Amino acid sequence: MTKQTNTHSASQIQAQPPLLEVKALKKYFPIQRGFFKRVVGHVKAVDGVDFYVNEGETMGLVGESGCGKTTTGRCILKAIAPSSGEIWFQDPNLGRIDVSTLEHEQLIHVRRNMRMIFQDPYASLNPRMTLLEIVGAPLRAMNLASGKELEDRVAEMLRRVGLRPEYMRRYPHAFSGGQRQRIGLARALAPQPKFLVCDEPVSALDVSVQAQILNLLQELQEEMGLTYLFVAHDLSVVAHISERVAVMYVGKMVEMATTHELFMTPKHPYTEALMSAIPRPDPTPRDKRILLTGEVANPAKPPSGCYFHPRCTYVKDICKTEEPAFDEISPGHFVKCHRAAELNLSGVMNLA
Amino acid sequence: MSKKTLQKKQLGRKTRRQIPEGQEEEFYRAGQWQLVWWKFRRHKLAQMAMVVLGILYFIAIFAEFASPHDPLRRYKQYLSFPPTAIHIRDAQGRFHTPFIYGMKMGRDPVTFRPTYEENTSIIYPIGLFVRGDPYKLWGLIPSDIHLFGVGGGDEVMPLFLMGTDTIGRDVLSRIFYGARISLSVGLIGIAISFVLGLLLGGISGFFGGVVDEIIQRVIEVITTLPTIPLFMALAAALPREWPQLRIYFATTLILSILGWTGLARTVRGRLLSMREEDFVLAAKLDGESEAAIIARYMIPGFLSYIIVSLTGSLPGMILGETSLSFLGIGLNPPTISWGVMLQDAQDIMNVAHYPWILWPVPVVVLAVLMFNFLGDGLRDAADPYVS
Amino acid sequence: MSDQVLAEIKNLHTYFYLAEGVVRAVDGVDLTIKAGRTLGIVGESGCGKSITALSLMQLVPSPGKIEEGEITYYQTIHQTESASTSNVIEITKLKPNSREMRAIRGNQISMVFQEPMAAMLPVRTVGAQIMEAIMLHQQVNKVEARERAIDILARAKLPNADRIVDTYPFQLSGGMRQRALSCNPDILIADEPTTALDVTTEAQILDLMRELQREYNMAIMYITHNLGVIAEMAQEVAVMYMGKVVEQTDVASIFRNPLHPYTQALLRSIPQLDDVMARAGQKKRLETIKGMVPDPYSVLPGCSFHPRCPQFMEGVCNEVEPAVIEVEPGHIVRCHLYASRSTKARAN
Amino acid sequence: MLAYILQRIIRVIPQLLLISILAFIIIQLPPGDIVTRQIERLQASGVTVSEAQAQALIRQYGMDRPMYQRYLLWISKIITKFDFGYSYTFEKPVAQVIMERMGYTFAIALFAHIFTWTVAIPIGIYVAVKQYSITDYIVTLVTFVGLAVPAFFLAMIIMYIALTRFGIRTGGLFSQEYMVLPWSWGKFVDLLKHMWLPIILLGTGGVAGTIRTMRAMMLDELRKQYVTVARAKGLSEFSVIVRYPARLAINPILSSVMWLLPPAVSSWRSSSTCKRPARRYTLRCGIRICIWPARIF
Repeated sequence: MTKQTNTHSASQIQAQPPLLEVKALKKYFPIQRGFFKRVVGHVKAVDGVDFYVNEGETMGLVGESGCGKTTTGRCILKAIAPSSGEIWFQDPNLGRIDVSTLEHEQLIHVRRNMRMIFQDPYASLNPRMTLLEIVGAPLRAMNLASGKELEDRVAEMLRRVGLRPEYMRRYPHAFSGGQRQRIGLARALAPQPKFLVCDEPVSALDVSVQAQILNLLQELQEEMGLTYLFVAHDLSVVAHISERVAVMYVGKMVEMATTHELFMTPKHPYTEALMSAIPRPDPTPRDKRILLTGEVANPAKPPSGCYFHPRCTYVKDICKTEEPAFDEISPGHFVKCHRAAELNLSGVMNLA
Repeated sequence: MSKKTLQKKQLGRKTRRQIPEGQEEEFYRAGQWQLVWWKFRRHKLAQMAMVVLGILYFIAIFAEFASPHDPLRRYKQYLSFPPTAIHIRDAQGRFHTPFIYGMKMGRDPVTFRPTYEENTSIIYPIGLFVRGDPYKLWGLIPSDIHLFGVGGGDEVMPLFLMGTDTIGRDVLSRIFYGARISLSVGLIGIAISFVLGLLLGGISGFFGGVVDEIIQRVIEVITTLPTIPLFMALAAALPREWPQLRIYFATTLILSILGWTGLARTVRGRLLSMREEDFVLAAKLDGESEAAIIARYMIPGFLSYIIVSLTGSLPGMILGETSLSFLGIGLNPPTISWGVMLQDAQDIMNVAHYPWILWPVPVVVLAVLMFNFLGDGLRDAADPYVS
Repeated sequence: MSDQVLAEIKNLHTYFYLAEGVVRAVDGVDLTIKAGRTLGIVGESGCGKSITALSLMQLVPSPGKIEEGEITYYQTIHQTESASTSNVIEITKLKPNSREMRAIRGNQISMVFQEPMAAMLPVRTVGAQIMEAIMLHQQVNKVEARERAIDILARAKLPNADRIVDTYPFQLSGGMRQRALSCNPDILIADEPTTALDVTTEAQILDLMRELQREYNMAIMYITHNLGVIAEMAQEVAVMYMGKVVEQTDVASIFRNPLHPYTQALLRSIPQLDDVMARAGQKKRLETIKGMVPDPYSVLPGCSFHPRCPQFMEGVCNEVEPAVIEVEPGHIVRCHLYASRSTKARAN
Repeated sequence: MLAYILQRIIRVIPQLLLISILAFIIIQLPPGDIVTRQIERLQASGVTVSEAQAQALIRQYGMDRPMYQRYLLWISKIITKFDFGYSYTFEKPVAQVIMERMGYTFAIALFAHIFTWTVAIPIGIYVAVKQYSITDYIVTLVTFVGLAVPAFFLAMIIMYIALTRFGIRTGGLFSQEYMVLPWSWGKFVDLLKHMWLPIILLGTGGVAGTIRTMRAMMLDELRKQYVTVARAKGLSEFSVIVRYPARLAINPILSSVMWLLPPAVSSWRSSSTCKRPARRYTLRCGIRICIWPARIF
């Protein structure tokens, strides 16, 4: 399974449709004022995002806070309804289906195969339920198991994520952050899904626990043939776990490529700046560093043209007026930049 | 964000430390209410308050049995009689079980008010389960056994531990009977407020939009209305020919109509904040229906808050009854309540001469204080998952 | 003259007395802070790194108390432009709210906190909050203080400093707020100042701090859990675990030659970019530290890391508390593995 | 800003209408009306009232019309002519009675709050800063008891002390001799002399609660990081507390002043009724005052 996922290449993508394909996804949050809740504007949290996730791979989604990565993750499961766009999911039973159009029964059915784990291991577990109730909730609510069978499946699930089945009658307060994240993982995996949206699953954890959870995610992926969309802001973690990475900036996708390609030969100036900013546990002095000036654009009032142009060192006139397209400049490498072809940007290794 | 998590983490550990050694598994398996109870148990003052309130409610329920006299019986020869002193040592220095002396009555030559003096030659021992005024417990079970008193017939000196009022009724017995009304006005009022607050707050928080807007404005209007004039008008609207019991229920109803707004706001606030919780979103993704999310995830989450807010508003209800009845716009004689009893104290001269008619005040203070302590203890214990 | 010692912490113990038990947040820490140098303190949450910093400023929140130990501050008094004398102050002997202590706080030793939002009062302008400290420690009037506040903001590379001085904290982004807080004391304590920020903003702030350090030759005590930031910022590194410094040396040695099993495990448990890139897509597992950080109330016999240590020696590690061993000059470690290699073993 | 204020005002209009309807219904609730009263009064003074005369009176006061019509009549008069009707108790137009009293009511309510704050806020801050000290325990105990004592009883005690110790009778707001005189310095001083007692009566009731609120809010604020930051700047403990958390903790208390006014109005009424305990008719008077509009027609 691992071998197979690693050899996914651009040519195979055409042959085998991706497990998830997101097209022109938008999520605008209205800004309301006054008594009549008049809409005075929109926060364009996700503003036309295209990407795909292949079966069995881990797709990293990175970007700075407020760039819309979490919203994107939640839209995919229709946890929040997208404003527009298509979310094509290859459901094992229903076939290729646009999640954004689904309602009720079908949505519940699709959510059996698409699950989510949350960032905050404290807020995401109902403190008033035992592990049996928490992990069993999707099985019960989706009518997948009940009674003794449900208990057995919960026990099995707990064992898989490295918790003892005897803990079943305990409440979340008995567990540490790392253990709670395992519980969240057990709940997500209980209905045996294909696809998992991991929303910053390790960023609230201590370094040593973070490694345990990352390893667990990799083990489970191999055992159960899972596909991950791994949303995070920590680039080292994303690089470690993902086959491919997509970079977001102010609600838009700016670059998408395989991890190696993206980190070694970034094509978007924002990606380059991100690479350069990663603090690395290596005391060798780095001589070159790209420091961004200014602030992240306001998603309620984004700049004209390319959203990144006010901070970009390679800015040209066209960047200020025209929004670049998200083009595939080499197989599987997508960039949203007018100057992607001509620029020779530095990757992580060159910077070191 | 991570600092917050850190704090939460430490709190989690802190809670864990509360477990007695060797009972860890029991602690880990403890649900919300078990944890609340453990946390509450650490509150000594609140526990004491619970015991005191238990006694008060016991007295209220068994008022007929607990009080030494019939609260309506007038002892014409003992008008405004001061509290009887209890002795355990007689004039000769001998010890007895607690007893009281007989009384010699005189008259002040200047003011013509009666004076009382102990007649140390007659001793009436105080006994338990003595026979006295006949009564029917809850209007059903006839008996004449009282928890304590001096017993005997009319010729003995009656026991007036808190004295008598201006027309010779035993203050203590009246306080005991009054507890029945004064302590239950709160409970019934709260029960109605609870239903109203939960319902309207729930609707407001759950449906949002226009309904929410309307309910919020109505709450604002109600809180704007000055309570006492409003109450006076409403109370004046009650037909005079109504029996006391119905008046009493109407009074509690009015109190609760004015009292639900706070609770409704609490419920709405909790509901709104809870809808944003990650675990509620997780439940939605688990395929739980809206009804299940409300019943299994949200209601247990704020039930403890509701209980706390209820205990918090009970003292207000008790104080409300007392104040309104004192002003003469709540309950009126012959109903016995603490507020009604205090109507006598409206005349400051009465208070100056017979200060014992103020006994209902310390009792009200005690009851309210105990409810406040209990409420405080519950508030600290209410959400065992945060500090 | 960059090796001038500004402060020394010796055998510091700061305990918290809670109803549930005593938390030994800082349990025997020795550190030296030198002018122009950055001392990095790394550790996981609850290891006592923040409390060490707060102890240095006598700001330990109640019910915490400095139980034992000395903190010596070598105060420099600039008499004229060229001449200056040194004044030795025992910080632990000062009362937390005494005039002397307050004169040091914010002036000679200042602190930057993790949450840029929580650190500033929302109802007062940024300028007013900066001017407050200036007027407190320097004999200047309001107009001059304002000038200096604008100057500080400008040096923090905030655009339009003269405008920002009149804004309210909520009008600034996290990164801007964090800048507005920095100034030029002798010792700057930075308690995870960039943890809440994005990487690009973090890079800006780190750069700014380094620049200010060069300019004013200030000492920085940088507290973080992020080893990457430590590598960029610090010259000296102290690794803390459960209230104790388990290893301390220069930054190169910590990364190239970590000695304590905890440091080694910590380094191996974080994903390293170079390593990932070198594998070119091949997946690999991280090494983990088994178990989790024990309850802060627990007092473990012997070495506090022994239940999680891969090189645990039965009968030694769980019984005898390891002494501080100087394995090589300037590289000290608290571990029984190096008992024989000590150049000079110090009794604890 | 102007648009915002306008919007707020527009928002208030439906609420005011609702209040007026509620008020009208409440006014109508108590049994008996002005016509029956008038007839009773006339009969009591020996005049016999014929059925026709009674009918004429009923028509005159509009009692034969349905409730909504009477409401419309009532409210339209209020809006167009600021005419609230005529008070038979005071024998003056109601609007005049209200206007006369409004100033004093608000003044007393405001001063009572200022009294509450000046007593409660410093104590609240102090005990929050000295949490778990002996003072804190004592103040906490006292405030708990204070919360448990009915407000009227507190007022009674103060009045009793004022009467027996200082010989102050708590009657109206003016001495007899100033009652009818126009405004002068002497009258103002006289007003102050009479006003302090009701102010203290009203103010005391809120002290315990405000101390509790203040203490709780201060404790919340003191835990926040900006307090440590302020300390780290080297500010003195006093400035740390007064400039930072106290400022934030006081805000909600001060901004709640408008919310405190309606209860103040009603509690003023209650304390004024028990101010003359020997004369219980004042109480009935109070009831009458608040239900005048019922008899306006």
